[in-house]
Amino acid sequence: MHLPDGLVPLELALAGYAGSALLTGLALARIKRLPDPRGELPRAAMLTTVFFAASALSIPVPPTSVHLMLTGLMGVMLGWFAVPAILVGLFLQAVLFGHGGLTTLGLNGLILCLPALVGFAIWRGAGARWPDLAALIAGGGAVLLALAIFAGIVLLGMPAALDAGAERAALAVFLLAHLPLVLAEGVIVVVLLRVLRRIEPALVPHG
Amino acid sequence: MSLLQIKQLSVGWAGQGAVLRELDLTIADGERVGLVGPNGAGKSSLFHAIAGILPPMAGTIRLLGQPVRPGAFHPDLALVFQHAEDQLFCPTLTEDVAFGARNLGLPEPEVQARVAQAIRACGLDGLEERPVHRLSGGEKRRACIAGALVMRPALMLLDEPSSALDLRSRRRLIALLSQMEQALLIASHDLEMLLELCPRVVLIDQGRICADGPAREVLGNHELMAAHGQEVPHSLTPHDWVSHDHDGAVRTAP
Amino acid sequence: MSLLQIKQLSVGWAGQGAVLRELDLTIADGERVGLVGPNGAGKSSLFHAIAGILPPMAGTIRLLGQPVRPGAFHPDLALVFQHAEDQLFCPTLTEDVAFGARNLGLPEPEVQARVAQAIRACGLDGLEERPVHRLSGGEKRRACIAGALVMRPALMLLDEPSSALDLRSRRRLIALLSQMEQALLIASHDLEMLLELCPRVVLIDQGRICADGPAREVLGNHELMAAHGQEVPHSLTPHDWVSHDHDGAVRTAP
Amino acid sequence: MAEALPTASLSARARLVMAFILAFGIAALQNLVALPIAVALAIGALVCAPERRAVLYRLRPAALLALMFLIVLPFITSGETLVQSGPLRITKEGAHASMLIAGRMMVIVTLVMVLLAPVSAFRLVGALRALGLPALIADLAMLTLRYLDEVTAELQRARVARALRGGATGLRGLPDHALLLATSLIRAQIRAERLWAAMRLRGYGMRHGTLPTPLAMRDWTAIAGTGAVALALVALDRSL
Repeated sequence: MHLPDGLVPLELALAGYAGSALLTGLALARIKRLPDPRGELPRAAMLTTVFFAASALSIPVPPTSVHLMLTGLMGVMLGWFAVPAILVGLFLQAVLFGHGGLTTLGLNGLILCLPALVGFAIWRGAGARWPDLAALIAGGGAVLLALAIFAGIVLLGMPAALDAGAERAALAVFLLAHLPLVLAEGVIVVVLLRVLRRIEPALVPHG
Repeated sequence: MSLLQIKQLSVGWAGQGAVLRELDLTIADGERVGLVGPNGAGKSSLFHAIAGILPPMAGTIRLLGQPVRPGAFHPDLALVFQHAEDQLFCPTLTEDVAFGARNLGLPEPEVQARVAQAIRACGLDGLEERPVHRLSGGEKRRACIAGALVMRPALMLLDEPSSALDLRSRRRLIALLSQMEQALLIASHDLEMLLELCPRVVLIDQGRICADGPAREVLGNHELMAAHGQEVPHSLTPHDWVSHDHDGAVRTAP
Repeated sequence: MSLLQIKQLSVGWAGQGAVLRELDLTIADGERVGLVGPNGAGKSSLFHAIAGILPPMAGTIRLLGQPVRPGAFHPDLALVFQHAEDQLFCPTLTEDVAFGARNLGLPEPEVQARVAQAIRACGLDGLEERPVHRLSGGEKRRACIAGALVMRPALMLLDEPSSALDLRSRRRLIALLSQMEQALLIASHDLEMLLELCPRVVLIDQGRICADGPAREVLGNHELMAAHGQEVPHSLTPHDWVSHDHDGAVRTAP
Repeated sequence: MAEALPTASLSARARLVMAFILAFGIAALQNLVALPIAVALAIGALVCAPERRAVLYRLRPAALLALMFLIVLPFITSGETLVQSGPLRITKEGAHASMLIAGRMMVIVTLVMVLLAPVSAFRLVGALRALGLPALIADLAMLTLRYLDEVTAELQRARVARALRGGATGLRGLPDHALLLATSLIRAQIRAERLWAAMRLRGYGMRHGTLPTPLAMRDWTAIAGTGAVALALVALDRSL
């Protein structure tokens, strides 16, 4: 679920870049405040590699198969590092595989980074008290939020003359098509965070 | 009826030509066979083909008389990977060992019994609740074997089981394997281990079987071994005392 | 002045008690020392302490007369880890080898000259632009050594350098190490290799030095080695021909 | 053949800047006047590119998407009827919008791929660093790229191991995928610790940012030329 090049008007693409730049600046500032930002880098990079590799492999969810997005989980495990990690992933996907686009890098960054940061906030706030619920929201909920932002941007960018009925139908189809992903991601993040909290709690702070 | 019967097997990875060429191999029930050869000789490809991971380009593979169907689940056959980490993915040792047994659809008491037995057989008692990534190298290796044993396979394929183990762990592994009743096909560069475990050794190079016979004869054949980039194991080299040059040549002291 | 001087060193990981206890060790310039002992004896901890990764609980470590400061960059000292993969973190061989030299702040022509020299010394010519993950196991190991050599360290610590190498790669590695002028401290279970490379061997167990002396004397001492879970290397065992029991005991044939 | 092309010797930095200029220039087109010229430009670039096979392969996802817009949009946009057949009605506005979107998409992706295909991902990240990308992000990208193939292979081997032990398929297999992912993350954490030790021992962070080598004359020329083309296209587009 990436916005391709050429779909949205230039102004919107530029606004996306501004938004992503702002988020990146904020994230870098927060990372610099960590006790040992440089020492955190290898960990963030290695986890990012796993997220990136895992989302490239498809997972069967009958009757279809999905590619995990893992944005909420990235927020939970990487914190503010999720923002640069996601942008790096998006850039590489755009130039290596033609998924997404260069002009829409900023918008795609917002679509994934905002849910990641929401996932981070939810886990930090509620992970210790209601871990499963927080994991479910950080998993499936983050996908829903990303879908919503994606749909919002597409509606903003589409030609004004779009038929209202068709628009609603397209939205419904879009949501339905992604329900398996929401389900898979919710289940996987809940199970995964349960396991990590049990055997390697250092990997999931705030849990 | 032989346990494993491979006939005229040719195998290759997509677009890279054949890795194994018209290979014949038969293994009897309970037999222990060592598989040696230089890196890239085709040992891993052979394992992948037998396990049904890599579909053959030609030829047949039969296990207990039934053809091995690529991609299907064959509980009669277990593959122990070279990197233990690649195959231990459950949170704790017990859960990991139980994984295969649960997938056989056995009743839970039977699963528990088999798990306890496999853990004991592999000398992992007391580590039941240990997260798998906290096990030592040797324990991980034995945990993989326990996870295979629990399915009661008729044939186990082991890929470099002794690599990266210290002497004590290696000893324990050899003792464990020597007690097993399953047929074993062991690919290894650890020729001393093969000499201890396997009465029969198969040498492959460039996708073909170059020798198949009693371990001492194959591994002790200087000419044959050298021709395929192998060294005869120390314990088969008659010598009283040796010293080594710095260039690595072995010289027998007077 | 000795190259490395360790006095009364005690080291431990947080909350797990001491792993090394009041250990003394001195290594002279250009000396090659083998370090043996069972897993968990403290070999890795000693390496980590010498390299300044693990701050000592007590005692001093001096390199070239200067104390080793934990966390600081000590270009005189290089550590080659057991996992080659995890220390080759740059895209290509050349870039990886150059990494340490660039961080020394050397002018670029000097960096280039050192890189070329290190790559040649390690027999990696022709692989300069190869992505590191495309190197073979033996090449990776030598690439790690090249990346260390480029900083011109006075002391190199090598952790299990021959593990997971096939015979040919192991031979090449031994030939390479035997030509180096640096002082080497080599932790390994590959006793035959230590016998070839190191005139002196240190045996540690349970965080203490149990023996320190000429390699043949330490490694050839059956009683001592057995007491610490080690086996005397085959080439130091006088025998004509041996056969093996299935329980793994070595029995000399009549 | 590749040597004969004027673009063959361009630096990765120049290629990146050119890719961004062209991408944004084309994205700014709003009419169907300048677009055909851009399409011709893209086709020409693709035909001349030595890596056209690889580029064509990477164009597939974008082509699929563009096709979808071409087929769907004309029918669901209200406006002046162009063609009508039963309940299906193609509008002028819809046809215009679909061609514009699909055209821009394909032109941008083609040009970007042609420009960047000869450069490895590592060099692209290096170029971004030279263009001012913060060191932390550049290092993160380098390390991620370095271990990506390996981690993917590990994950795939783990999946095979799961299948060989009869792992459930379909929905019931989902929790297993969580376990595989958890194991992978733990391995990543352990690897990161070793990696950090190795990086520090070889002086990571000791180097004070070396200045990137200045761009060559041909790089500047190419960038300026690209800028001029993009400006001309936009000007033509707006002139109507």
